[in-house]
Amino acid sequence: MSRIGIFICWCGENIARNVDVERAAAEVADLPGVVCSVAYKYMCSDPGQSLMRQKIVSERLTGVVVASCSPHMHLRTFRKAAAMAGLNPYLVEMANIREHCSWVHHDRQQATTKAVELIRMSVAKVRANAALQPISIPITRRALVIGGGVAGIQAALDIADSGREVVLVEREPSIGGKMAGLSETFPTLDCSQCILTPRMVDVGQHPNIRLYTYSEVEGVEGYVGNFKVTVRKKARYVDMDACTGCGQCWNACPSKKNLSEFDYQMGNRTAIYVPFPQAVPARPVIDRDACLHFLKGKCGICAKKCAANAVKFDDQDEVITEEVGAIVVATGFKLYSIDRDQASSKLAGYGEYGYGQYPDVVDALQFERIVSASGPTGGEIRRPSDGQQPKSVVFISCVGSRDNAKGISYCSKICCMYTAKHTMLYKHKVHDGQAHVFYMDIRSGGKNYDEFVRRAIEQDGAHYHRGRVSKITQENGKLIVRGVDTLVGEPLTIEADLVVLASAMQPAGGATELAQKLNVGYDEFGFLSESHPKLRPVETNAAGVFVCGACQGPKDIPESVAQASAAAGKVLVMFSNEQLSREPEVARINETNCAACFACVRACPYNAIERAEVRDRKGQLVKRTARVNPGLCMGCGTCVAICPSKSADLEGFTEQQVYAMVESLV
Amino acid sequence: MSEQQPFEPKIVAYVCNWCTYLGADLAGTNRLEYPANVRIIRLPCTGRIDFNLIIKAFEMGADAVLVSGCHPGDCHYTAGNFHARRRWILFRQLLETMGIDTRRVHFSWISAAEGKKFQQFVTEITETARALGPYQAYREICQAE
Amino acid sequence: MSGNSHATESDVFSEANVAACYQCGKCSAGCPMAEHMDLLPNQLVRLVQMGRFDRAMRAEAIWKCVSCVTCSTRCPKSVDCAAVLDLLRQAAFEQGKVPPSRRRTLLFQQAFLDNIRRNGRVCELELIGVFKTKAFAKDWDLLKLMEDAPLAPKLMRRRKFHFRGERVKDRGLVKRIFDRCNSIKLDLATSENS
Amino acid sequence: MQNELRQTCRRLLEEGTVQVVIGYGDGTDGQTFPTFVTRRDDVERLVWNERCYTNLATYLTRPEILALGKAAICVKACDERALVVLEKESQIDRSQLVVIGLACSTDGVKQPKCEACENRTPRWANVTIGDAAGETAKTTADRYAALQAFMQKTPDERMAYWKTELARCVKCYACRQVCPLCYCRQCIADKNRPVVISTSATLKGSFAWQITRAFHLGGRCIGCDECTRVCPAGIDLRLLNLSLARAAEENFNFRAGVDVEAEPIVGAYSERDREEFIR
Amino acid sequence: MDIGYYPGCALHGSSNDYGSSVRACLNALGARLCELDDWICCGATAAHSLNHMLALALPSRNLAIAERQGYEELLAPCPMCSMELLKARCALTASSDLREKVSEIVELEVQGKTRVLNLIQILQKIGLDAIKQRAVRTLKEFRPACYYGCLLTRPADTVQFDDCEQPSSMETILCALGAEPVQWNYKTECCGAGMTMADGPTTLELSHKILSNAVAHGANCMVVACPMCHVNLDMKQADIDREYDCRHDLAVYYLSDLVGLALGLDEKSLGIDRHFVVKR
Repeated sequence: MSRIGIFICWCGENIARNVDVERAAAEVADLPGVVCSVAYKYMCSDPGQSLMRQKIVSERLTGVVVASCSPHMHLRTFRKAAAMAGLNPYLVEMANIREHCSWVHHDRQQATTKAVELIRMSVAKVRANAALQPISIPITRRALVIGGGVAGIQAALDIADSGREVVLVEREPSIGGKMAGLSETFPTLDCSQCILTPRMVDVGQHPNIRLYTYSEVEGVEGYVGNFKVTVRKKARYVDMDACTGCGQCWNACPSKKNLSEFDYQMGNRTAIYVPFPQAVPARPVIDRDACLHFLKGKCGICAKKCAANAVKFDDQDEVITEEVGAIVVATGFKLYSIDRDQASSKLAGYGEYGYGQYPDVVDALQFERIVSASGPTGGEIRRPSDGQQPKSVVFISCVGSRDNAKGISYCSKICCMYTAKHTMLYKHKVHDGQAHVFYMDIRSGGKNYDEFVRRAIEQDGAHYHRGRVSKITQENGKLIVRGVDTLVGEPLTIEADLVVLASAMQPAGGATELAQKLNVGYDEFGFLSESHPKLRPVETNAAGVFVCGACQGPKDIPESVAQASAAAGKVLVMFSNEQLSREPEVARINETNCAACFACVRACPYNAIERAEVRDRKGQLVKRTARVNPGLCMGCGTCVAICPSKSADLEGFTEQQVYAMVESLV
Repeated sequence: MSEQQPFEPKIVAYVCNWCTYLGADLAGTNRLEYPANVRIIRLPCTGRIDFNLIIKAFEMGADAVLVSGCHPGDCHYTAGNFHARRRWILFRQLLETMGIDTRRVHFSWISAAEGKKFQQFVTEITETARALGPYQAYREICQAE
Repeated sequence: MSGNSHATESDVFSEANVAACYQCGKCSAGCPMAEHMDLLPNQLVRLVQMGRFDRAMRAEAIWKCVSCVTCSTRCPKSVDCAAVLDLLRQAAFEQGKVPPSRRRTLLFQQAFLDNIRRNGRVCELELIGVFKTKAFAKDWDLLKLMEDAPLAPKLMRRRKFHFRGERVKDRGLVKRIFDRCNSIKLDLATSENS
Repeated sequence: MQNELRQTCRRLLEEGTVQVVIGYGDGTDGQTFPTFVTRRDDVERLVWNERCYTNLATYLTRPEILALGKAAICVKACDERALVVLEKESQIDRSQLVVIGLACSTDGVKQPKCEACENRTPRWANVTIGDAAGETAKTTADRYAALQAFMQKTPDERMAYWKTELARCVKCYACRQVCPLCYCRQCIADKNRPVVISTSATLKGSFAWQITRAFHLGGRCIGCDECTRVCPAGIDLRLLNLSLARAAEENFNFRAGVDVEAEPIVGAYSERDREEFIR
Repeated sequence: MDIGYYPGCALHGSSNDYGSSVRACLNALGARLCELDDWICCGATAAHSLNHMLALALPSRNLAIAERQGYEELLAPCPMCSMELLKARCALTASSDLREKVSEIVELEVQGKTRVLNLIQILQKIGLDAIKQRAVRTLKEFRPACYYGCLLTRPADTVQFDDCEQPSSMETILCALGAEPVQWNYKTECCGAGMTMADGPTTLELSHKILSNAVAHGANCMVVACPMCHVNLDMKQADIDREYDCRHDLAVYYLSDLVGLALGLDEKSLGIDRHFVVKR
């Protein structure tokens, strides 16, 4: 039999002015199960709370209703107070007789009547409340970081520096990502490799970081605090431990004419290679498709040259399982290509720019390599087709970006800045050259950003033309760029030696597949979705999975790094406790009654419901059922509404509680 | 109810915890007055609100029912309101076919910032319900042997 | 909004997606006639966007357009610029706002339609005759009038010259089609700030 | 054709492909009744004629049938749609089921639902017996003609109609029993903590029950009309089913069980679902 | 194969060489062209410039005739005609209101069901293999610049043919017959056809650019599939030469001319003798 205490708050005059609290207290005193009903000036004050605690003990209360303000204001307060008096906090309910009653109804008679009804409803509910215990989930305090670009490096180092272990998985043979291939960076024009490579070395040497390069995340199981991740380490054909990175092998490799991925196909590398000199780990990898040993069955010069005996032609892929409690996704971006063939049917290429058939039309990352001191031209600006120094270079903004007809409506955000940088770097190296930029808007918000663009225009003399380019053709070794200057209102044709396209930023290949494995949402373009655009910018809707860098949306280096540190911070907040404590107001399934139609599985926004099998002691399948993972459930109750047999129910808002409230209405 | 008193409709509102409930709180904080006929039942999300609850409210003598939650895209649980919306589309059709008075079943999106909208909407549906009078048809159903 | 400025949903231009234009100028960049235009295609779309139809209608440019549809084809926002110019031409024609300098273009198109209206098909000789007379005879521009005359024997030699063109059987029908279409006028809000 | 059916079933049983055939047998009063053949010699009991109107799919989820082992089931094109829904709802494993399609000729089964029949050849069957009369394209209007006619009434008239009709409901739950898609282990109507649907056979309970039954079939009902056929009170439950089927088709372009590939609309949503009725 | 045939005014007028060429070539490939009864002009640029509804109604009338005569497919070798027909077809299929309105205007029920094909599409339908099989000679002495002009591929949504920026369907056919088409830049630039009469100088300028680019890229002839392009590049070539003081001397063939030659047809039956620029 319930013993319920009702505590009605005056809230000074706030409630008492329009609600006759004493009369209300008297009217609800006779409700079934109610053993005490009192009104007090300020229930939330110390004396108010101690009054409640006293009554809980003296009246041996099994349930409490506080009729006062909004539960968003003080439910937690009163539950805490009840807990101090030994009553399970989830046996406390509130009736909102202030915001929903005294403040909005000025007729004292009506307001009092309504207040009584609201209290009656809460009493009806609390009679059906159950004592709940907070859910605690043990957590593995290790993190997985996916992607070893600048964002992943930053996140990994921040977490590792705090003393937690980090598993860093990178798809390429070296960490460093796109930033390792950049020349100088805006708005300071400091050398990209100079600032990045020390961080890469830190990662490689950090005692708390386990680095898997040339590896991919294959599967993710489990849930927040308790992920099991399988990582495929692709066969490298080089024993990482034995190899010293001396370089004898790649210097001797006879297969030299393989297009370098790091130089975006503008330079060559050997079949056994490190992608670039500062690679971390500084260990080579063998490209099976280029290696004469694999192609023709003979050669093996690298193995003969290797003093450490580190070349292993019989190397196999290795699958490793790692247990982690949190995952940071930092898979970065790739550039949209203007080719005829596109990865997705939603995208179209630029036939009007020749679908990329002119060798002297390059994209921005290629131009970075052309300018870079470590690039295929040693930092001299020469064009791909004939190695000539281009005297006229046209830079085109918004290629793919903001172009709905090609399938991308968003702004890639960084192109305005790096295009300005490109014109500067070009002018600094080719003094008699002319840089032209076709742009639609110059978006240079950021500290020292607009000043930087103005410098490109005012000091380095880049010609900025406001307008899009309609067509590029090639004639007599010149690229004919047909554009417009809408500010003058005239079409404008420029004969260029080199054209640089500021192609749109797209999520890196495989990002959506990874997102599916992680149950992280993504938008129509494949950028991963954060949990809340303002308040939860690095969390995702998959608990324990965080995002940072360009996989979440176009962003530049400073933003990527900031977001990475934010993600690391969120991981560390989680790791600051040994257990994860969660509100117990989650869904549960009556597995006996569940008919296993799994509508709830489809509907659950958190993928918190799984298909489970009930087996008897002999392992025989008794029945199938839906099952809630309380570690993932956020307590929305969508499953309850969708379940035809009401085998799903939601603690704190059970069918019984809610029906009791409705039935209490007279 | 005595004959002299004007008819006061009974209105049950099922609202989500994160938007409409807070919108009603805001109406209170801003002291926006509205008729005292509505009884709010707080649920975590419109996704939790089953059609049976609407029927139950009518069985308990409600003259109108309001179901309200977060605007699309604002759901605290990402998609609960989308699921709810899809159910309401179907459920409304069933109400039409049954001849249940759809002027007495209201759906709305009211955000935590829309205290004014809450006040106005509740006032409006209360006046509609007043004008329609008691939901005699459903009361007859409930009283029939 | 006070009805007289920006293009709205109900506009005849809305189907051409005019509201989406963000003035990148790609239409003008690719236009083969841009160098000869007083207003560029993107400027015309802008005027329409602003509801300044009168200014747009009086542009010479709309009569320079060769209807190659390159503008619409390459538009990143799928604005049908070619259709916008079609509508401007029709409106200018209906409202008598064709600039005198482009009178000849209009005359040709009118002559073309008159020709079809009479015959159902184009009768080339008649078309050229009517057009040249209307366009040049008034100014006694005999040079222009007879410009293409030397072609006649060449065409004749190639059996490409027909004194009498073809005509359809049901010419009454063609006239009725024309009359019905002519009764439907473009409904632009022409009120302008100027 | 009946012979071909029996031969097929005999072979399935002989070869051990299935342990039970769910089919039609001849009854005494000119009716057919569901027959469960487990021995090959009993296949002679199977019939296929114009009286085979029941939808046997309803037996596929019954524990006592499941206990008999792997099953073959006879379905007409209309019944077959239930299999599609059941498969989407994880109630059957299509790979563990042999579907014997029965193609209807025009002079085949004659039921009210046959008026709206569009497709007489099962599409999802392992074997199909007989030649179908071909397809009859139907428009949306054809499909929902009965509903359309009913909706001509005013809301008050509709309410009055259901009050009269449902007053006859005795809560026998034959509609639930016969429905191939009512397979819950415990029906919400039998739930007592809390009581969602009043259990007594009063008008209040009947309204709540029929609203619930119809809504639970929303986007799922395949229109076999078995509920209407078996209702001892002769209530035209079809109208309720049609109203939700039409809502599903109009709003979500979805017809339950028609497209094997289409994902269910229950438990799904689109950000573009209409909401003009939401304030 | 019987195909509904809409020649359009040009092919019955000064571009009758194209008409002959299309007929001869397709007949040789076993296709029979069945001309629509009492077809009317599509309205061309004049109609869509001056009267939106007329620009829909005129082609719709022809579509209606095709429907009445039961043609599922209709060949319109003139890209202007086929584009106008397709534009009407798109508009008609998109709106039942418009279908009703236009049916009333043209006094014949029209649905917009008939598929409209250009010359290249018909050849594609016949199939490269079938054409190659019937070919009796190679075209290897031809290094054509294939010129598509505007309306074969534009508006892209309406005509839905080939790649509107880098088309290659003519090249594919001609390569199969041994010709060696050149890569060049002006495949889809406009020749100014709509302005030939009204604004002669403009047309000459645009056409001159096209011819020059073709020559610069090593073409020894041009191939078109449009009567208006042919007029501007062939008939007007002498004027261009005079205006720009040059000598292009570039023969301009219809696609059907070259295919016809490969099939062994003579120049006369293809109407090549009626061209202005004739290469010996």
